[in-house]
Amino acid sequence: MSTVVHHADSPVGPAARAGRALATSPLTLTAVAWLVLVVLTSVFADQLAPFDPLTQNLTELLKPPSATHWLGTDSLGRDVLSRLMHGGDTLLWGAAEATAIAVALGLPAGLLSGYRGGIADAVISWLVDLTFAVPAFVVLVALAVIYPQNTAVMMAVLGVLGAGAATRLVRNSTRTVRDELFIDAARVSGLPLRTILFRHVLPTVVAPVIMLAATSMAICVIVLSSLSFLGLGGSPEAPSWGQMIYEASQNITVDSWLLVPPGAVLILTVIAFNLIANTVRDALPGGPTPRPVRHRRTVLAETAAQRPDADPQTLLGVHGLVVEFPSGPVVDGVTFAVRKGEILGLVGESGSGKTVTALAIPGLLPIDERITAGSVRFAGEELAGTTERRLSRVRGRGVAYIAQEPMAALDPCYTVGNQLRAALRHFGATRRAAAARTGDLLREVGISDPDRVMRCRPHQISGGIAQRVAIALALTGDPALLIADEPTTALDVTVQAAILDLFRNVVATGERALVLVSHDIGVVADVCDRVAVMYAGQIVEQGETDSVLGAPRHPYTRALLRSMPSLDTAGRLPVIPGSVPAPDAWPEGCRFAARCALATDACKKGPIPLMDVSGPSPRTTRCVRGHDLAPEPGR
Amino acid sequence: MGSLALRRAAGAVPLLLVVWTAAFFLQQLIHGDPAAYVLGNTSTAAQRDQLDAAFGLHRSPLDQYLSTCANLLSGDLGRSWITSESVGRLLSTALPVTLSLALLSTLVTAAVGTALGIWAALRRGSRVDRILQLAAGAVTAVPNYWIAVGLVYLFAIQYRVLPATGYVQLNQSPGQWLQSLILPVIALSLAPIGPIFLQARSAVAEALDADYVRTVRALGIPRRRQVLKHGLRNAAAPIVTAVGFNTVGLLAGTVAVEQIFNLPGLGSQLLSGVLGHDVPVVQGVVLVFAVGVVIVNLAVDLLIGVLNPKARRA
Amino acid sequence: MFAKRAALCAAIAALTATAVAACGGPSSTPTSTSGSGGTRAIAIGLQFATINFNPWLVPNGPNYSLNYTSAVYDSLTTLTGPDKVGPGIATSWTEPNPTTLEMTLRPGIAFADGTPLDAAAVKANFDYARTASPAGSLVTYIKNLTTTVVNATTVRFTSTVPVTDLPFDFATGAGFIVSPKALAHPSSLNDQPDGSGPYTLDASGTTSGQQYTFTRRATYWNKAAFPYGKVTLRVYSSQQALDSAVRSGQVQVAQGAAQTNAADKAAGLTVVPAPQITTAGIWINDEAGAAVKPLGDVRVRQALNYAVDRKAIAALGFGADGTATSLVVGPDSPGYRANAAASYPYDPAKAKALLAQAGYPDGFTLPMLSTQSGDLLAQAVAGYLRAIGVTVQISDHNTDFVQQATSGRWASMVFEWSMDPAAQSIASLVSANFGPHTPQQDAQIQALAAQVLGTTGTAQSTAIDQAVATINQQAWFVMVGTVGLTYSTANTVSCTDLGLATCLLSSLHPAK
Amino acid sequence: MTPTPEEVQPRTDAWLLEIDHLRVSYGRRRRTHTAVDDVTLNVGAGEAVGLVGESGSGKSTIGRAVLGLTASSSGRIRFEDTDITSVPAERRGALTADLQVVFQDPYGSLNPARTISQTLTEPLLTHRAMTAEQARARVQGLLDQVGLPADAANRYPAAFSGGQRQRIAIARALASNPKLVICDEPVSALDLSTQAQILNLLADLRADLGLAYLFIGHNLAVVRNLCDRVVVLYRGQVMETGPAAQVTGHPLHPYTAALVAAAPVADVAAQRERRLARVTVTEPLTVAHSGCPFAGRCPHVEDICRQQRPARVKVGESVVACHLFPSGKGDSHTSGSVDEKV
Repeated sequence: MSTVVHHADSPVGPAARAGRALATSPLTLTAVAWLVLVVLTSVFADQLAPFDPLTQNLTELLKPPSATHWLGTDSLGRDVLSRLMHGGDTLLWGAAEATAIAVALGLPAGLLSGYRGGIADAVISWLVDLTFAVPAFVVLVALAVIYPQNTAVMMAVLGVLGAGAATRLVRNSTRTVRDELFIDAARVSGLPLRTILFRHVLPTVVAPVIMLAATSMAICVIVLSSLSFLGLGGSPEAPSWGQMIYEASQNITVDSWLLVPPGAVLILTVIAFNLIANTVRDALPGGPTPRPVRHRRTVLAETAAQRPDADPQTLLGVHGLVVEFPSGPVVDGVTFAVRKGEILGLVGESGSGKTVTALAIPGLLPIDERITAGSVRFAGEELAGTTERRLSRVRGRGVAYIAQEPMAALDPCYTVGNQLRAALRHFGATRRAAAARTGDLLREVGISDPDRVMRCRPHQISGGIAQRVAIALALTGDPALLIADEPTTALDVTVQAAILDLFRNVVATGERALVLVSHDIGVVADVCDRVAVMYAGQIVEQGETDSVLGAPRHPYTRALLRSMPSLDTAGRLPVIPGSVPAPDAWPEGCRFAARCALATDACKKGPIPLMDVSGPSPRTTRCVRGHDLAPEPGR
Repeated sequence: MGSLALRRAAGAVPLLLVVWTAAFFLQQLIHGDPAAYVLGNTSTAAQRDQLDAAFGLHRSPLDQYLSTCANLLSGDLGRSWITSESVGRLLSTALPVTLSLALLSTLVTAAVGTALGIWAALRRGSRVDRILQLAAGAVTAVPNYWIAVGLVYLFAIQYRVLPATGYVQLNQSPGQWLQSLILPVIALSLAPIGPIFLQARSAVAEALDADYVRTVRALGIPRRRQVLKHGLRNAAAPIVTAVGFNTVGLLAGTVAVEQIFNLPGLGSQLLSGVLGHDVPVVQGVVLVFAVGVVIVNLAVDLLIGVLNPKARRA
Repeated sequence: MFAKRAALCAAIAALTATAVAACGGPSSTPTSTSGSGGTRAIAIGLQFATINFNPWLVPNGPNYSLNYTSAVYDSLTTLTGPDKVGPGIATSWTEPNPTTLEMTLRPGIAFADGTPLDAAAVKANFDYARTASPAGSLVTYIKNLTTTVVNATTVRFTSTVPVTDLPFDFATGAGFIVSPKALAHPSSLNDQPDGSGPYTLDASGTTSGQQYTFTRRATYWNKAAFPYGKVTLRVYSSQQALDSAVRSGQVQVAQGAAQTNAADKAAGLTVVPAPQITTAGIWINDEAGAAVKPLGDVRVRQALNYAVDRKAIAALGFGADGTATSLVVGPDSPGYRANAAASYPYDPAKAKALLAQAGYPDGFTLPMLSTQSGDLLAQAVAGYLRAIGVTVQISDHNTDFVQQATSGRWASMVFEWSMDPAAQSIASLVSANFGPHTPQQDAQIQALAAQVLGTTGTAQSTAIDQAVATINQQAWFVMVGTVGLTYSTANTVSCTDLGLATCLLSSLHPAK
Repeated sequence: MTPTPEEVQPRTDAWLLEIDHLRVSYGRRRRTHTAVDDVTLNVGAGEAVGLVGESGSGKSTIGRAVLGLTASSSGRIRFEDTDITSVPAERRGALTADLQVVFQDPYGSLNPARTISQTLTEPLLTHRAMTAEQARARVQGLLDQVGLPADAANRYPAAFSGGQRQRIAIARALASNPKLVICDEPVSALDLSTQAQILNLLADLRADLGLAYLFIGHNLAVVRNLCDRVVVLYRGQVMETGPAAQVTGHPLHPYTAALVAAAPVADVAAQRERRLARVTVTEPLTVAHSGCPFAGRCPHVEDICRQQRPARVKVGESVVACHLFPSGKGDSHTSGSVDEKV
């Protein structure tokens, strides 16, 4: 529900980002340079070419490259290099014409279709479908006979047919933008349609259109050269790359070299266009994620790893856990333990590192995140830095993981029953036993109609049911430890209450433990025995839930509790000024100091260690004034 | 499922009609008199008139069009103006060739592209991945006719390991059939492998990053099953779409490739039909191509429907 | 050198009615592959498919499909060597007078459908050909003929012009006899031949336009002349594809090309040169200057001839044996005189001077019809003409080349042809309704043409010489040279030289 | 359809926004989905009305219908006596100045390609015919008003945190001096510490500028914090309307009660009690199409609930649609006058 989608990481629009991407990739720069070279040589071929492309020398036939003829001569003794230099002209102009027409038609049609929808969209989409059903190349071949050697007409038709693809692209981009809230905001501001289209829609369509244009150029160059190759393109005497390849093919048994220069130039040009298209595409929102950076080898804190678990009841011991993104650490020395039968709440705001911590325990971190220090001991076994093979033995049977979005966590392609049975089979159940156990499991998680739910696919059930299914799935391996990452955040409160009850029941046997990650202090208050409050990658306070929430010993916990609106009161709330610092802006000293009303100079001097402030129960706080904050009502 | 197929098929009918109509009237624009071509220069005007009448060319274009439409409904595609052969028969002999070529190429592109895509997706960011991506961009740029000529030179002329040209029917000799298609299929398949690879790579990568794969990973289910059962299945829709799109492009590619390898397929028929102003043949080939495109698109839709139940709802 | 030579030749055949065989038409010749189980098989590579199996309707001349028709039909006469006409259906013939030819037919031959092949059947064929509707191009060929049945095995042809060349014509495409039964329903011949020939068409191995398979008739009377039990004719779209096919062993016989001869030889193929009766060059169709005014001036046409370095071009594309000539005939044809052939030496300065004299010092623009396969020659000539200021605009028309050529809208075109037999060729050249070429009604040439057609022997030869020389002097053409036609065969096959630039089925036999 | 009892919401001229029997349906024929089903509610000048419901309750749709971003199927929406039911946003002209919005998603609601200044001046230049100079001054004033530094104007949205972006969105809404601001879950995407900042800002602005809010939310405590009155929605229908303190403190409708009981509080002891007291409401797999929409989950359900849609009944200061409160009994609960405007 509150998942934040980051639309942009850089403070510029997509078009500008695409431009920047073009300018910064050396490969793409090379591509641009090549195209510039090709265009310039085409334009100034008369001046630059060493020979006249048409002048033949019948005594110098099919000569290999030499000092005079750098690329050799063809079957009439003409200079291959000179012909190549003149050969890009028609091709590029033709391709540019087709592309320009495709864009000129597709842009307005796509904008209209995408923004307006309705009948205009239906009609335009039908026409677009039509262009996709027309065998374009066939039409061009036919045209070559009606308008022999008339590249302009052929390319115009190719442009019209290509407009279909352009329209579809612009339409889809426009539709995406149209659904953006900032368009709604602009409409509510009473901005006229023209302004909205030009200022808000068009800029986001520019980059896709550039990508399309580059792709279109590549395709048109190939199509046009194919036509030349088939003898349908243009004047047979005029040098064109396709025609040159045809000539080469006619001499292939005699001189295969001739195939190389026009082929190479043609291919390089097409590659250049494709590269530009790819670079622009990658710069678009939703493009590929940035390349992960090669990680250093994991060096674990040996001292931590060797520390024996003191309490035999301890199921999970996390010590000094550090998780790094390519940009640096996001979890910084987290230590906590979970005992059997216990529910530990891991609470914090976004950016606190709680989810990363949860993922790190069963080794489920994304490809570019890694544990770089610390220890994760589960039932006596070290999980940090171990192999995927060993981890996969622990996963499911030992540690199970439940994700925030139940719908997304279930495979949309398979039925609920299928997924549960497959998991049970994985854990060794026979086919028959798996089938029987599936129904039982669903009943255990509170689904009253398991047979029906089993036959459903994830999109056919509600979020609450889906989360129950996800919990059932997590229970298939009868794990000792459940890690639930914001398991109710995506659910309605009435459903959340039921799911929380379910969690309580799951742990009630006393043999299981649960780590519940949440940003909602109320949820933590509802189910957790103990709570660890995280802030900026660190645990700032840890203890039994009622004592932490009832008498917080860290200013952050206290301020957070105070700033919560209540069902009983109205009016101004005490606020925490500022916002959570990003990992790259973590200060040397107390990370909360900048926002803390109680901060002193001492807070900023250096890393603040966890301080033991145990009372009747164990309690730690990462505050130099932890003792000053002694018992005071949390709210 | 069945109703979706029917709905889509019904939707394709007007589309095909438009293509058919366009093909007919486009051909009307070609200069020259087919009778003169068939009869040669020594024919008299009377003889040409007679042939025109036999072709039905003395009637108005609209009239001709309507009667070809009527014939089409009864399954009759007319006769070639040049050889008087039934266009239906002509197409039925040419179709298996192009079909073999297109289907084999589709299989090759889909299999190779997807396999490499999965491989690269599993090694995102690695050297292999980057090299494959560059290679994909490069092969996409290689025109099929260029590679076809090169293949003929290398494998048929220089090393003589494969036949340069010609086609052997499947029922005559499956082995030779395959042999006669190896080079053309390579020529046709090379370029489309690029986009399919890229699509497969990003789709599989996206699926592997998805929560549901993390869910099965969290259950300790082996990597192979994560990838094949969950990753690939969920990535199927964009991959199938890409394969379908490239199959359409591949159909166009058959014109040049059939020419170079001398395969008696639809592409060859088209080219000779167009050059000979043989309207019924061209119309027939265009129709078959258009039907092919429609079938490919339909197959893509249905396949996605089967693979991805969520899409089926729509 | 011309991938589509056959089409060009086909055109010329249609135009001249005489250029038949020499045109090299179906660009290849049979050869042998060792057959299995006693049945030898052979595959021949061609560049053109037949359009139908009606030999009278083959649209652009009989040579166009000589290999197709000769497989399924018997001919009245056959070639047995260069310019040597031997018996076929006719066992012997006499010429009681210059305009009458009487032939004695072989008894006991029957068509595949069982109908006997007798004089009546022959007459039926020629009567059909005269009135065939739609008529084939052969109409001009035989329009002067009257056919009479003398008795069952004797048939008489009478003509309005001398019949000297008739037996040769019959041997090279104009003498195939179709079953009268099939002639009653000519459209059946579109894809079902009905003849008395050595082979029948095997529909199962045939894909129209691509591949034709023939199997031998068990009852054929002259099996010895056709050693192959199975014949496959494969059609290739270009000279390159054809060459690849013969090099890779897919066919055993194929038309060669100058560029590939050396490589073919190196690859172990036999490269057989054909007689030099085919010439190639540029035809100036608009010598009246109707569309391109400068062409109306003989000095301009001569200038074009002086501008071209024939030797260089002939060496480039016309084979090692290609001979430069400005004449419209080759060294092996009547009318060829070496000194006349060299009457336009390469002299660009003189060419420029002539242009200037004619009032075109800056040249002019010359549209030129070509085909994709003729482009090499067209471009080579264009390159030389550009040097004297004449800008050539080449337009390719491939399949519809003939249509374009005969449309009268092209001032010039690249063309290959052969003047054999010479008389009809010359007559055609000067005739007013001769397709592409619209000659000035020069009385001198007209008179010569009449003489050529109306005489025989030495008188005719002299007339031919004069006509050729006059046309050369009038510069109706920018001929470049003779075409060094070749065919390449696998070493399993040999081909008897028939004086044609092609191998007919009857000339092919397994190599010793 | 139950007619709106006149006594429940007496017609006064003081209403800024009146929504009468609004219905919004999507799709066509068999696939029709009714998102908003016969909703009637009013907002007075300067009043903050909370619209509470869970996902799928239609609360955001009501907001979009008021803004002219979604077409209504039937019913009527009036703003200051102008019927705006079927006038899309683009055609509202000067009215757009009075009726503004703050959306939930602080990332999606600002065009990432435009600077804050561009975003803020756009409506100013379009409608108010300001000079560039005046607009710039106004932008500075607005930024100051929402607590952002002056140099924010020339930066792009990506440079700001969620809370800051929400301030910008509020500044954009304020730019035209509106009378009513639709707040569509403006704090749900924010962290707890930021949420309080924004709630306070909204409260301050309302006090300073006399704004009225139609505040859409799913968190009862948040709504309670800011609003005078609360409207509780369930599956497109109004379950209960009443003063905020009344609705959260003494919910009448079983659904409201469930909602209140389910919201966890941070006090462990209190929450333990609440947990023990709360009645779990099940999730039905099927949705009833007649009767009370909550019947399938209601712990007090009776036969009539599944058959007949309950009438709206005034109970005390609240109006509730539930068969537990039959219209005849309504009066017994009534106490005092019913001026719902604060």
